[in-house]
Amino acid sequence: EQVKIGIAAEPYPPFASPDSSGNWVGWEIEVIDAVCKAAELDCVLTPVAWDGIIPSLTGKQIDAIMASMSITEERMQSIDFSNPYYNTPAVIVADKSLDLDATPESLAGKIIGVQASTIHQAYANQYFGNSEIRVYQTQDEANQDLYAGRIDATQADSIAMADFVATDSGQCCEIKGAVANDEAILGKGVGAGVRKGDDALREALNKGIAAILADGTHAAITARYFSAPIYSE
Amino acid sequence: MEWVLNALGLAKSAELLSLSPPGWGMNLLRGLSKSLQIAIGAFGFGLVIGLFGAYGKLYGGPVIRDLLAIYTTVVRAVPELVLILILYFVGTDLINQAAEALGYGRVEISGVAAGIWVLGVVQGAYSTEILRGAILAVPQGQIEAARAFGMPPVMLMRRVTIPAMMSFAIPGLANLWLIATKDTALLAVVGFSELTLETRQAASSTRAYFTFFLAAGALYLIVTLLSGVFFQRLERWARRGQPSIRGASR
Amino acid sequence: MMKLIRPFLLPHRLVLLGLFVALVIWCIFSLRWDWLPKYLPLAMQGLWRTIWLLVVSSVLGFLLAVPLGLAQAVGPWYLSAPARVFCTLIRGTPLLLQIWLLYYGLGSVFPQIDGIRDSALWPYLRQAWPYALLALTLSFAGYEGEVMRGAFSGVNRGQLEAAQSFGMPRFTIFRRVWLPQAVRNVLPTLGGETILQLKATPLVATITVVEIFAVSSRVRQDTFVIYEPLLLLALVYMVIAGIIALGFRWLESRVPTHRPGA
Amino acid sequence: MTTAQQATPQAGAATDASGSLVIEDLHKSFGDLEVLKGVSLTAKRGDVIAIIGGSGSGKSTMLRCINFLETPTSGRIVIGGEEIRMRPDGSAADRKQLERVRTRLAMVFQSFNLWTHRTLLENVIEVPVHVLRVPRAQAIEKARSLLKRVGLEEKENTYPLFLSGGQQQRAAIARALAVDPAVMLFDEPTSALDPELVGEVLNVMRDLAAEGRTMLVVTHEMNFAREVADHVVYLYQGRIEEQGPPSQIFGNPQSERLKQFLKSIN
Amino acid sequence: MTTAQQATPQAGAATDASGSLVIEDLHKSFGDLEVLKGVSLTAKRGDVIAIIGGSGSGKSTMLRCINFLETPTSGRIVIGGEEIRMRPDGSAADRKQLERVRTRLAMVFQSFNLWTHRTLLENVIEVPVHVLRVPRAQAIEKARSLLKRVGLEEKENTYPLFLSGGQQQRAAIARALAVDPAVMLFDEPTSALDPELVGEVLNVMRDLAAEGRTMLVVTHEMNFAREVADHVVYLYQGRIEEQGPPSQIFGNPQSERLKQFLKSIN
Ligand SMILES: Nc1ncnc2c1ncn2[C@@H]1O[C@H](COP(=O)(O)OP(=O)(O)OP(=O)(O)O)[C@@H](O)[C@H]1O
Ligand SMILES: Nc1ncnc2c1ncn2[C@@H]1O[C@H](COP(=O)(O)OP(=O)(O)OP(=O)(O)O)[C@@H](O)[C@H]1O
Ligand SMILES: [Mg+2]
Ligand SMILES: [Mg+2]
Repeated sequence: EQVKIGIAAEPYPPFASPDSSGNWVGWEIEVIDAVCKAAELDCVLTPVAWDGIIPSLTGKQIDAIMASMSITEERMQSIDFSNPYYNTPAVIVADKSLDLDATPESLAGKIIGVQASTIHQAYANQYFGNSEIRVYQTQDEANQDLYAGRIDATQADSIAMADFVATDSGQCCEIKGAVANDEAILGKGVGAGVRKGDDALREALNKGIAAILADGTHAAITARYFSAPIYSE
Repeated sequence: MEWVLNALGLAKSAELLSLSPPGWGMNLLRGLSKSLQIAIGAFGFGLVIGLFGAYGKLYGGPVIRDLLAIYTTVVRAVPELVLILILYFVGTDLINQAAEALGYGRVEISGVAAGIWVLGVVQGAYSTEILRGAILAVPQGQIEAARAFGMPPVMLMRRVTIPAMMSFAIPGLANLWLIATKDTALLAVVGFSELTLETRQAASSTRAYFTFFLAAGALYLIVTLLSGVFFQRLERWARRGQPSIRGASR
Repeated sequence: MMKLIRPFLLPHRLVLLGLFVALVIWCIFSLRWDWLPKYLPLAMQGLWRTIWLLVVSSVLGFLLAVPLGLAQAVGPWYLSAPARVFCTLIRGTPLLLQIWLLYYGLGSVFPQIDGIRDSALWPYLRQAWPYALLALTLSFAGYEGEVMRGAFSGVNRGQLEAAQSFGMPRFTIFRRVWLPQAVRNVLPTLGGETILQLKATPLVATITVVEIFAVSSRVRQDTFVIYEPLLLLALVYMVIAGIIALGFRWLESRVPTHRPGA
Repeated sequence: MTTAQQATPQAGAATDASGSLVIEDLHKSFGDLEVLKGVSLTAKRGDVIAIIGGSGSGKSTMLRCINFLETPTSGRIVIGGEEIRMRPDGSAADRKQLERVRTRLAMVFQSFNLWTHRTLLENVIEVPVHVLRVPRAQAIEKARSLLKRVGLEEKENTYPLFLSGGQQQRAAIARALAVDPAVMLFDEPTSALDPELVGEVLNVMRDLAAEGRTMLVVTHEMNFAREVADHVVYLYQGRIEEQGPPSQIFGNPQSERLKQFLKSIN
Repeated sequence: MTTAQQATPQAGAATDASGSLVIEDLHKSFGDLEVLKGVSLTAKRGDVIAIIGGSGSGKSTMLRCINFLETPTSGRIVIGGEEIRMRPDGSAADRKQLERVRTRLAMVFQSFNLWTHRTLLENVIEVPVHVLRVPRAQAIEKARSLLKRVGLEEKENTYPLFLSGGQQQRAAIARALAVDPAVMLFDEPTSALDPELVGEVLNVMRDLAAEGRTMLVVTHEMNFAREVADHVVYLYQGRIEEQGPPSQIFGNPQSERLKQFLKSIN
């Protein structure tokens, strides 16, 4: 029985993005591989529009979501999650010339870009009511507009952002700091989403995640992409 | 060759578009072929719906006519983007539920099939109207003449109505075909990797937005132009019995 | 009044109507609508933005389409050729791609232009709606340019000759006879095209313009309610399309094109 | 055109009735408007009947009822001895029978109604090949001889709209003859033609009459009616107001209305 | 119509020439086909000239050359004493002059060519208000009286396509009269009409002739020509084959071709 692992069709480097020969590569892709192997699941990657990824799961077009999806209360009303396999703080990135930090006060009146259907969008809507929020289909487009100067700042995942500010077009900008935590919105790390009641798969994935954390595979993959570990209990 | 590209500062673009990795050209072509597969499938499916729809609207009973009116009105009033989301999620959901209820277990719905089904339903509404108009444009006398000679209804449709309406339907159908090729771009929003999504992926992976959007635009344009030539030929053939308007008026 | 109601009194229509009412009631009671009050103000703004984009882009696009059509129909080659190329380019590529090309394509160019961020235009260039409006306008102009080309060449020669034979100056002929006849002949087409334009507006949501489609996406993303916002959205579009259709039918009925009964 | 006749049970017994046509008490209303108010008519084999009357008197409607292009409201229609079975509402009860009978009637329309997407030859062989299942080669041979007969042997590969009205109408007659019809119906076959072209079509029709075909001709060409018809029927507001041999109708009309009508068209 | 005439330098001097029309050696070719091969014609004020001839003889072309709807190949055209200046290629040299002269000519087309997007009243006031700058109220008043004159006072708010052909043609005449034209050109004004409707249009034209308007009428209605025209011109293959008073042309034609032509149309 094949298990269809849904990933976002939109590139999200360095976690998952297609290369020019059409193969998906990145940290998360390798982790999916490792988890499936450890859990003895026959997995196939299925790219799905991020915007419709939860309906695709509930509509049974895919069986699990492993697309850097944070475990939040809201989402848990629709789907179940496995244990987290990574967690990172949410950060604000802005133009180097701007003097601001990650507080609502200093971002008031600024334009903040976030990706649709993410914890960052939910967080920004909740806390940055005095800023203009622009919603993008992909984080990449938000980065692009940050570079073009059409937004002042973006809130996103610290790892992805660290990757971005290291690129050519990321030179404009720097990480201004992490936003204040709110576990209800920002969640308890990133886990694999499964249909409600699909406990067998959830258990299998949990087993796989536990296995790769225990045997060092997770750390080995991480070391190839990042300078610091991205998982903590 | 190379120095021309260099001189124009296009060397980088050429490299990005080259057909073998690390160039992304192959990805675009793969996307294009997916787009065309869906467009052809959807257009054909739409034509089938359209033919039945047109006959239903013209000669069907009151219930069929009303139902078809609802179908064409709704589908033509709601944005394709919204319809695609609805049909994609609800449609595949329903098929799966039906399949499970019948004890078949889940059916695999490939992206191509889903795309064809979704766009086909949209196309069907438009072809219904185009074909209906074309059938109405056939001079009534041509049909009456056939009936007066005792042609049975199906033969009448095959031998007279359909060939005679072709010349009226082709311009509309040509437009519809172009819409089909371009609407495949909307499947990007459901994560189907046709040309537009491939373009987007290539663009954001390389940050060469201009290069890739222009390249994709050029591919679409080539398809449009070639289709234009094809449909022009087809129309000329379908009009073979009609003196050209230019010649007739002075 | 009776006239309006009578078509619905046929038995099968009553049944259909009954089914429809039942469906609506079922939708109201067994689907989730609790999110509605919270998002209503946002939806209103989105609706307004949709309508604004539709109206402004259609009007501007049409104004552009008239010269495009005229150039193609009767212009000298140095006007008709560019007009034809423009229409082919617009009609030959997906609007989605055009929108992205304008927005992200230009967005990747801006940082390379010195001083653009200090210019007076920058506050507008930063926004997304000007790109959306531009893309929608050009698209409408491209399609309608083609329609108007046919419309201008389709006007009966005799109508123009009658005007010429009375010594009407050329521009007066254009203004009083040619244009009104051309427009009237294609009113049904224009009505259809305006609905197509309405259906094109949700594409601008992909460049962060918050119109009604974006609002419904937002609802879906925030609440994970999937079908309800989509259904409501479809309804909203149908209502707008219906209003457009009625509006054009009214316009058409004001000046008859065809002999009644013919 | 043997096939269809062989399929008819009466074919053997009624050979001499094969060209006959009987209409009894034909009524036809469009909604509230009663267009035919009881028309009866009998044509023997070889009869040429001219139908005349003012505009709107119901001439076309009568002709179209005979082959059920319009559904009669009531009445009987018997063609070649075979009565077309009707439902109470007047529609044909037996589609197969109707289709068979229709192949023995051939109608020539005012506006020709040739199939514009087929060449003349294709027009002529269409019904023999596809409805009557005559072998194609045989149909073509016959079509050629018919086209020759109406003087169009050189136009067989031309599409109808490239021809003059008179040529089109002659082709339409050839198409009608191709099914070897027992009865031919003509609805103002020359009135869509320019005056110069009328003659050529009337000549062809004159020949047909001479060779003894049953023909019903709605016409405004009084000279033709006078010269060719065996019998003239004057229709007035859906009724036969007067009928008789041409000499009587034109020479010595009885009814005031007919006198009026004959005066008005001169 | 006064405005336009005041703008003409010659207006004062040439009042009695205002309804005159002179054509000299008019030639017109379409590509290789020479349709007019030197036509000359003079009409004094109040003349009614009927132009007859077979199909394709160049009648319409001649009329259309007079107001430059077709560009003559060569020749002179003088209207109301004012010569239309031509370039060597025959096109009008002075657009303003042409527009001014055209307002003094009024053409009535075979196919009416009423502006279908305007009501009858709007059709009639269109040129006075928008070209001649007559105050709207005054134009409306005059239009009403003209519509009344052609018997259409009750149809002023109707759109042309809702009217019968005869009514449309009468409206077209009213529209032409609204500019108070010095010369009226009619191109087969009745040949697109059903026979019953011809009479009403001819009656209106008869009145116009009686009141002394200069008129050039291309027509197939020989009775009308005989009765109303001062002068009949017979055109044959782009040349004037014979001309003269109707009594001579119809009573005692000289040319063989004319005799032939007159015979053919009876
Ligand atoms: N399909 C129809 N629906 C309603 N009324 C009709 C229809 N066909 C014919 N009529 C009416 O029936 C009457 C007779 O029409 P018909 O065509 O038989 O006259 P006709 O004698 O052939 O006249 P014409 O010489 O003008 O052809 C007319 O008043 C016509 O308006
Ligand atoms: N625009 C044109 N281009 C080419 N040939 C033309 C054009 N207009 C007229 N002709 C030709 O010029 C000749 C004279 O045409 P014209 O219309 O003047 O004839 P007419 O005397 O008015 O005939 P009718 O009685 O049929 O109206 C015809 O042979 C016609 O084919
Ligand atoms: Mg008739
Ligand atoms: Mg003419």
